[in-house]
This record gives sequence, C-alpha cells and structure tokens, in this order.
Amino acid sequence: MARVVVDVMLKPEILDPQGQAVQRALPRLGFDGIVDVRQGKRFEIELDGPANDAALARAREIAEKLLANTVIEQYEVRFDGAVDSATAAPAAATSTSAERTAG
Amino acid sequence: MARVVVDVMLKPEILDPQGQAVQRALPRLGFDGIVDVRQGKRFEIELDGPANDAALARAREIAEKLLANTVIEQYEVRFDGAVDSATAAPAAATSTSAERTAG
Amino acid sequence: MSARIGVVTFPGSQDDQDALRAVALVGAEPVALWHRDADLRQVDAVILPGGFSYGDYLRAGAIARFSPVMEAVIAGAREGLPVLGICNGFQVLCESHLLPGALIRNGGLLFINRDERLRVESTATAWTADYSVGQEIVIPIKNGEGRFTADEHTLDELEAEGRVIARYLDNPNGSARDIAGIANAAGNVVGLMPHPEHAVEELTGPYPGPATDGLPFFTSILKQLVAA
Amino acid sequence: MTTQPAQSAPQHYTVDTVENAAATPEVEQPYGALGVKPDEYDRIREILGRRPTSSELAMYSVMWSEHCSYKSSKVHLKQFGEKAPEVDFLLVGPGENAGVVDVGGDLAVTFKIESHNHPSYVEPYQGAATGVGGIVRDILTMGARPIAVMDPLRFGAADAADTHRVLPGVVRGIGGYGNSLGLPNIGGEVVFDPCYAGNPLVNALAVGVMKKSEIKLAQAHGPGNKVVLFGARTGGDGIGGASVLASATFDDGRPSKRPSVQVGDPFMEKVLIECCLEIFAEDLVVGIQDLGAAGLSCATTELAAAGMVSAGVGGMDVQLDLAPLRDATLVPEEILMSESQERMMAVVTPANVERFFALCEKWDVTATVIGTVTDTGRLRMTWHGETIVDVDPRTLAHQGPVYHRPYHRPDWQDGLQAAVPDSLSRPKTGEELRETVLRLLASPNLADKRWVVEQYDHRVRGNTVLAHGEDSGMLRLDEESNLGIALSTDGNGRYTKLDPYAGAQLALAEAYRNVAATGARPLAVTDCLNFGSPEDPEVMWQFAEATRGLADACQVLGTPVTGGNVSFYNQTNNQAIHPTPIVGVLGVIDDVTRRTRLAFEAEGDILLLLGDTRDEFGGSEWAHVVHGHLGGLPPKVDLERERLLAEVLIAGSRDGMLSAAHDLSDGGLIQAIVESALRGGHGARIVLPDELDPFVALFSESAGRAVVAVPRSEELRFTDMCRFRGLPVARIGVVDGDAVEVQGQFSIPLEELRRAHTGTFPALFG
Ligand SMILES: Nc1ncnc2c1ncn2[C@@H]1O[C@H](COP(=O)(O)OP(=O)(O)O)[C@@H](O)[C@H]1O
Ligand SMILES: [Mg+2]
Repeated sequence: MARVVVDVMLKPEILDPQGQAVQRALPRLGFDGIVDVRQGKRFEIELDGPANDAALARAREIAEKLLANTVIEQYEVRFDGAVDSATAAPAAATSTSAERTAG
Repeated sequence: MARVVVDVMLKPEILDPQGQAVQRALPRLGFDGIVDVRQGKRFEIELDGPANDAALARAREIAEKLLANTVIEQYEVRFDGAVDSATAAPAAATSTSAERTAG
Repeated sequence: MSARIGVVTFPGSQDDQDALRAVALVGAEPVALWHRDADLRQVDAVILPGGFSYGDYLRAGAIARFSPVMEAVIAGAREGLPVLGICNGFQVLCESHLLPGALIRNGGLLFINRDERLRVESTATAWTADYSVGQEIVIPIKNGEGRFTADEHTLDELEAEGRVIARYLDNPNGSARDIAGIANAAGNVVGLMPHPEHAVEELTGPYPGPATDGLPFFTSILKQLVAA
Repeated sequence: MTTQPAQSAPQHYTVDTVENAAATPEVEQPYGALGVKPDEYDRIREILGRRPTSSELAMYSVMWSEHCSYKSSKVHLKQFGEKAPEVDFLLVGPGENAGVVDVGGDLAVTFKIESHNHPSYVEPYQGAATGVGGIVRDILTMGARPIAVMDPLRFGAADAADTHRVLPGVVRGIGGYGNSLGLPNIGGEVVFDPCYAGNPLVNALAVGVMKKSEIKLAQAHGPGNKVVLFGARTGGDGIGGASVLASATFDDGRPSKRPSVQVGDPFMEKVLIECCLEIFAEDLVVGIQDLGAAGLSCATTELAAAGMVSAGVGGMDVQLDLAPLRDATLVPEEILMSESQERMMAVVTPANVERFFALCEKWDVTATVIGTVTDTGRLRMTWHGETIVDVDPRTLAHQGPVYHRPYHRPDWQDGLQAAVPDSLSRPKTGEELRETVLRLLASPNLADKRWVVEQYDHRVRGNTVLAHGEDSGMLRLDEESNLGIALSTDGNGRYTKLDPYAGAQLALAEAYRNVAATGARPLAVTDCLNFGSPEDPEVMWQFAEATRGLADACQVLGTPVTGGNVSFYNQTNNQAIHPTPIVGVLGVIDDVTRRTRLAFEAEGDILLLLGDTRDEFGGSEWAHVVHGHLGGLPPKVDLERERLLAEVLIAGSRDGMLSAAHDLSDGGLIQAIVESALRGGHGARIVLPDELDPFVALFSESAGRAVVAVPRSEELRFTDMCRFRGLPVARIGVVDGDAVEVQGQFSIPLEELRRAHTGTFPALFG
C-alpha cells in the first residue's frame, strides 16, 4: 500500500481570498507579526501496490488531471511520511521524494 | 522569517464527503486501485522572526484557535522545507519539526 | 422547424429544470440530457445548468468535466455547437478549457444570492444577439465560487477580442475586471455566472424587477437556430 | 450491482447472542450509562423473558429515549389529536414521518419541522447542515419531492462572542446543505435573546409535494419481501452512548474514538432524493423509512411494527453483517445505534428488486438487501449467522415508557406577570419617537436579515413566488393552474415565558396571520416545541400549558396539527431557555398570481389599519430593546378576530382589492410600515387616529392586526367589506414620497431608515 500526499496551492500570482481572510482575522485574535497566509488543499491518497516511483507517477497524473486546476493552481506530490496514527512521527523523517510543479 | 505549514485533516473517524467524491470519480477517469482519498486543508503561514520553537508554538496556537475545527479536525504543524520557488527541493529535507494533534 | 435545446443533468445539478423551463417558455424544444450519455440526441444547442455537480467539493465543475456527455459537448463545441454554461456550467466550461480562466471563491467567502445589475458588452455571440451593447439588465447570481480570474494576458486578450459578454455594475465578488460572462473566440460557447433562467417570468423573476431580463439569452439562440 | 460482500467480524469481539443472554441472566448490563432507568430495564427483561442481549439493549435504549419515544411529552401531545378540528383535507395525521394535506387537484403536500439544537451548538456548520438533511429525508420518505425548506433560528445575544461562533456556522450550514440539495429556502427567523446562549435553537422545516395517489408509508408487509438499505455507508456517527456497550463486550485493537459529530454529505442526499423519486414513480416500494435518530434500530423496528399493526401479521429478519460499513471495525451494537446521515430503508417485492437496484446503479447509490419481511411477529437479527436480536418490534416502537411528569406553576410566574411595563419611561416628543423608531429598526431582532438570507438560494426550482422579506414563503405547485402554497413559521419566547398558554396561541396566530396576509388560506400546522428539562416541574408546566394552548387554538382556527417535534433539555446550568414553541402554518392559494406582497408599490394608495390597538407592551420588542425589561402579560389573544382578519385579507387578495398587506407583530405598526416602505421604495404619510396615544399607536404589539395598502378606487369597496364583516378599519395615511412621516411627530427619509435597518448585520457579522 502506498500513501501519497498531494498538496495543491493557488499559484502565487493568483489572489487567495481564503488565506487573506485568515490573515485579516489573526490580529483580532491577538496574533501579530503574521506576514502572509495562503490556503490550499491537501489530499492523502492510498494506492494499491508498492510505494515506488510508479505509484508516485500515478498520483502525479491524478493531481495533474483532477486534483489541481493548473490554470490557477500548482501541486506537489510526495510519499506520506506520517504514519497512520494520531500521534505522529515527524512527517519529514520518512519522506523519500517530493516535487513541485508549476503546472 | 519563519515559514510554517499547517495541515488540517478531518479526523479519521469523521466522514469525508470531499475525499469520497474524488475517490468515486477516479475509476471513471481510468485510475484504478485507489483505496482511499481524504481531502483536507493546507495553510502556509509566514511569521515575523526566527524559525524557532516559539514560531512553531505560535503557529500551533493559530491552528488550534482558528485554522482547525478541533471538534472534527486534527492538525499538524511544521516548518516548510520547500523554499519559495516553483522548482522545489524535497520538502522533507529541511523540515525540522512536525507534530500532529488529535485536537 | 423548432430548435432542440439540450440541458445536461449531472448528479448534483440543481437548475436543470429551470433551464428546461426557460427553453420551453421561448418556444424551443427542451431536451433533457444525462451525464452518462455520450449521445447528444441531435440537439442544436446545449445548456450546462447551475448546481453543484458531484457536490463541487473538489472544485466546482472539476469532476463533471470528465463525464461522457462532456466529451460530446467538447467535440461539438469545437465544431460550432452553441453551448451556454450557467454558473456551475460556466465552471465546467472553464475546467474543460473551452473557456479560459477559472472561477474561484468569492471575495467575501460567502455564498451570495442576489439580483445583480449587469451591462451587456457583446451581442456577437449565439446567446446574446437579442440584447443591445451597453444594455443594463438585472439577473440573479447565486454562487460561492463565482469570482472570475485569469492572468493579465488572458484578460487583455478577452477584452481586445470583445469576448467579455457581460460585466457587473456592482461587482459582488471581486471578479477580475467586473467580468460576469465571457465567450470563446467563435462566439458559440458562452459562460455566465448569473442565472438568466431565473429571470424569465414576472411571477418568479427578480423583485422589484425588471423580472424577465434573462429571456433574450434564450430568444437569441432560438432565432439563430431557426434562421439557420 | 453495488451489493457488497459481508465484512468479516472484527477480532476480539464477543457476540452476545440471544442464546447467551438466556443462559447468563446474571450478567450485569450498563443500562444506566445508556440512559435506561432501572424500572425500564426491568420492563425490558419482563418483555423478553430474559435479559436483553447487548444489541437489544442498544435498541431499547435509543428507541425508548426521550427523543424517539416522546415519553415525557406523549400525554400532552395527545391533545392535538383529541382536540383536532374536523377537516376533510388531512390525508395523513401525526404519527407518520410527516403529515399530509390535500391541497386540491390531485396534489398533496407534506411538511414538518424538526430541531437540531444541540448538535448545532457543538458544531454549528455540520449540526445545522445535518438538521436540514434529516427533515428533508422525512419529507422524501412520505413519497414527496421536497420543494423547499425554512429555518427558524434562535441565538444568544447578538453581540456575544459565542453567537459569533455559532450564527455564521449555522447559517453557512443551512445554506451549504440546502443549496446543494437544490431546495429553495423560502423563509425562517433569526431571533436573539441571552436565554439562548449555550442553547441556540436550530429548527428546520421542509415541505414536499406529491400526487395524492403516491403517498408512501413506513410499513413492512408481505412476507418474503426484501428489506433494502441504501444510500451512505454506516459509520460510527453519533454513537457516543454505544461505547459503554462496546467496552463491555470487547477489548482492544480498535479505534477508541467514535465521532461525536455527524458530517453531512449533501451531494449524497441529492442523488438519494432523485433516486428515490424515480423509484417512487415506478411504484417499486411497499414501504419506506429514512434513517434518522436511532438509525437502523428505528427504521427496522418502525417498519416491522407498522407492518404488523396495519396488516395483522408481519415481522422481519435482518442480516446485520450485510450492512455496508464505512468503518469495518464497527460492532453490531454500534451499527444499530449509528446515526450516519443520508441512509434510507425500503421494503421491495422480490419481483421489483432488480429494477430497484438498476435505478440505484443509475444514480450511483449503494444498495444492499439486508433482510426479509416475515410472518413470525418477531424482529430477528443475525451477525455472521448468530442471532443477536429477537424481539417483538412493537415493544420497541410503540410500547415505550410513558411518563406523567409532575408539573406546577412556577412561584415566580405571578411576580413576572405583575412586573408590568407600564412604568417604563416612554418616548413622548416627536424627536423621541423618531429616535425610538430608528433604534428599534436597527436592533438585531428587527434589523434586515439580508446578510443571512443572501446565503440561501431561494430561486432554485423556479417556483418561488414569495420568499424572505415577505410575510410568508409562497410556492407555485402547478404551472398550469397556478395553484400554490404559503408557509410561515413563528414563535415568541418572551410571550411564552410570560404566559405559556397564550404564548403558544400567539405563535400560531402570528403564523396564521402571516399566511393570510399573502392571500393564502391557512390549512394546517406543524410545530417544534423547544423547552428546558422535562424533569423540572416548572418547565413541564410551561410545556403542558403551551401544548394545551396550541391544541385549543388549533381547534378554534380549524387548523389541525399534522406533525412536529419536541426538543427538551435546552438548558445550561439549570437555566432553561424561554419556552419556545415554533409554529409553522401551511396555507393554500388557488392562484399564486393573486398573491399580496408587503411592499408599498404605488404612490397614492390608501393605508388602512385593520384590527384594534391596545396599550400592550408586555414582552414587546420595545420593552426588550429599550429597557431590557420582560414582565407583564403578552398581548391579548382573540382567535375569532384572527379568523376574521384572515378572511378579509384573503378576500381582499382574491378580489384584487389590495396592493399590499403586512401583518403587525414585533415592533408594532411603525415597524411594519417602514418594512413595506423600504421594500417598495415608496414612503408613507401617516395620520394617527386621534383616540390613540402616538407611542401606543406606533409601537404596541396588539395581535390580530394588519396594515394594508389599497388603490383609491378600491378603498370604499374594501372598507365596506370590513364594516360589513365587523372588522375594525381605520384610514391611517397614504403611500407617498421618499420618507416615512407621522404627521405632527416626525419624518424620516427612506435612506436614513434603510441605513439603520440594513447596517446592523454586516456590522455584527460581516
Ligand atoms: N410537537 C408535536 N406535535 C405533533 N406531533 C408531534 C410532535 N412532536 C412529535 N410529533 C409526532 O410524533 C411522531 C414521531 O416524531 P419524530 O420522532 O420526530 O418523527 P421521525 O421519527 O420521523 O423523526 C411524528 O409523527 C411527529 O410528527
Ligand atoms: Mg422520520
């Protein structure tokens, strides 16, 4: 079983009203010194088969075709390091690959 | 400047209609062998000051208070490894800390 | 002869019955199309209606774009088949790359249902010929992701080619250049966030009115098809 | 076919079989933690002649809960039947998923209101969303196409921090779910009062339409017929209580957490609706039931029990392990209690099963045969071949406990009623009256609710004739004949606190008046009774009085209660909310093009005040906003007057005499006039009757009143009709100009009124 994470974020040049709303709310909640907030989507996908390059390529295809609208979004695909539990090991530790595309 | 990523996902026991809609669509697009899809949110936050434990603690507080609805969501806070460019280094490489809470 | 105008129902479509009603009101023959059927049943034009296809959880229109019916619609549109995407239909057209740009979350983040004043900018399309350029009309919007966005180059191109078909007079959601609707270069494919099918009857249209400013979208296409 | 194979049983789980239960009478069961009282537990043992299995105990605990069995309210709700007026249009009365009313032609309308108060406090978005989803499934279950929703809401103080957490989420949830179902939201209420802090009220009403011949009932009969579970998979939603059973019956190795909050999937519900309607159209079901509170327990027992009652024989065998699961670790007790949303259960003849499944496949809806109707008189369930439930379903569904809870009039009631508002300082000068108008207009309860209702789609389906901002919502049912219906919901917690009997009647009177004001004839009632704890005798007294008042008033007005819902335990730290009965009235109108709007549309129209104005400020909006005062008695109830007023309003609409009509309620005459003026964009010149004190004339909340605008040419005909019928009518002014002017007192430009009225919500929540 391969667990892949796909992060989809609006391209930097696209306005992000959700991120901006968060940023505007923060000072009111007493959080200062927040320079920028961007909000995107995170997908956790479980695929049949081994966690190899082929799995990653499949996930990338899914991201390209469906999960991201590459007119406005960019995505990043990588293996999920964090294991299946609520108390997690550092996500970084077992990540083996990551890439980002500007779509 | 500290760049922190907050991943917010529905708790595993909570129904995820968004992920299910994606999962059901995939076979129609020719993607088989997808066992599970969960969809959540990803926030990229830039904070003033150094990327130290205090910054992470602040981000965690923001996540707890605003970004995650801890009744149904859990979150994970960590430094963003990927630098600010579209061609990315592996996100994992520079991550220094990550934790997940079940809220 | 009467024109056959198809309205696609995706799972999660909501305003399909309303589009069918508007088609019938102007005297065209309404034809219900199903998302799983690649067969367009010999319609002369297609409307992609409003709603929340597949729940719109991922992105509005993202999944609907891949349905069998859309393969036929995309192929037809490239051959000149008139297609009108209303709200969710507009989103589907952008996701299908039949129209440029994308529709993102409204500026205020909220779903907005409101009667909007629009200015018609182009009558050189299959769906707007019955208006006059500069005409001010009232058509309701109802959406959460209706903010049109595209890169500057695309926007300039749309303007230069006269493909902006309507603009908001009181931009409700931060749409780029107040754009409410656009057309493809050939003018057969039109996408519009406001809902003309909800401005076709005195009884149910915008109040205090004018209530029926949406009718010309449907009379335009009917006249073109009957003339053809 | 989307049938899925049975899952394998989770490891470590020890099945508590019927056989085992019979053999181990001494096993201690955690009934107390499930809310089952010791005497109730004893009765279960007596019914079964043994101890219940843990699955049976799970079922009894939910079916005999207050929520499902109405054990505290039953003895009072009975009056709705006993005092029901004789009518010929009631096709299905209380007891089914929703009442059904004959509206003429071959059409029937079903409608019902329900609460989702507590879940909406815990998780406002999902709580409200699933509240809408639940009531819509009730309507669908009757065989009807759902055609609209409404949402009466109550929140704590508008400026309280928690209200800013709860309200935006609730509104987004109602919109998010309702809009995604393609259901217009045609009305509702937003009312603030500190008493609802910690206990917001989220009531949702749904209405549907069907052919009279297509009414469906929740009954399982015909031995050999198949029991089909379809829609969403079953997850661990809303089974907090089941954990005690779980811990008693198995050990480790499974997720410890069960979701306390249900998440709705409106897309699933939308396809479920369309799928069911196609199934109904082909007449493929014998009986159908939605899965709401108590989930599978409720659906199986109610179907089986109703089938036995109506057909004389019946019963059901269920293979519980066939239920498709979202979480494979769920055990039977949890599956039985799960409240996962967007599920339905149907009884289908074997001959129709294939077609039924084909339609499910068309809509991508998961469907599974999980059981069979029998003639054993028993509801039996197995889990991987072992029998875990064997009961008479009627003992679960119909023979739950009935409580005659003690009640008494609170000691403080006299004091409250004695604290009359007469000594509160009243505005006297024109300038003071002017300020009071603007202050009330901008107060949260009277302010413009556009910020809320713009988040709701009220147009979808294209039959919405009237919606927000009008006295009632109105829908066209038939495009040929223009037959339509109107609906209004109302309820005033302050009035009901001052006098529960009168308060409930005033809620009905207001909704009734609102329906009539649009030109529709009020027909029938649904109600949602929101109260504190029934274990508090003072709350129970409020409940007894309110139900008695409502039942009596329905009898007088000829509008039977067709169904409703009771929500108890709305209290925090022993502080109960104001008793808040919300009443929904359904009316019918033969020709929707004759509807009356409330807007002043034509300059020169004559303004007439119908009804009597008295010095009545107990529980008024003025006393609340200006003085923070609650005391005295609510406005006098005169149901005969309400009926007369309604007749006049309906006749005026039918005969084309009215340009506008607006009922008078919170805020009194001036609030109504300002609303009508703002909506139509025309001002008014008002000349108050000499015999009335200006403050009383403008702000009193006397019931049984309306203001109408009539063209000059119709004035005589209309006033003659009023006099002939004995309804007091007074000419109070004319539609005119860009201001609301009260002669000799003040004049306020429409723009200034509009700013006051529309500024409040954006400032609070924008
Ligand atoms: N306040 C009430 N007035 C009239 N009928 C009521 C009231 N409360 C509940 N009922 C009726 O009791 C029956 C059971 O109610 P409920 O459990 O809410 O139905 P459901 O199981 O469909 O949700 C329904 O027919 C309902 O209409
Ligand atoms: Mg029900």
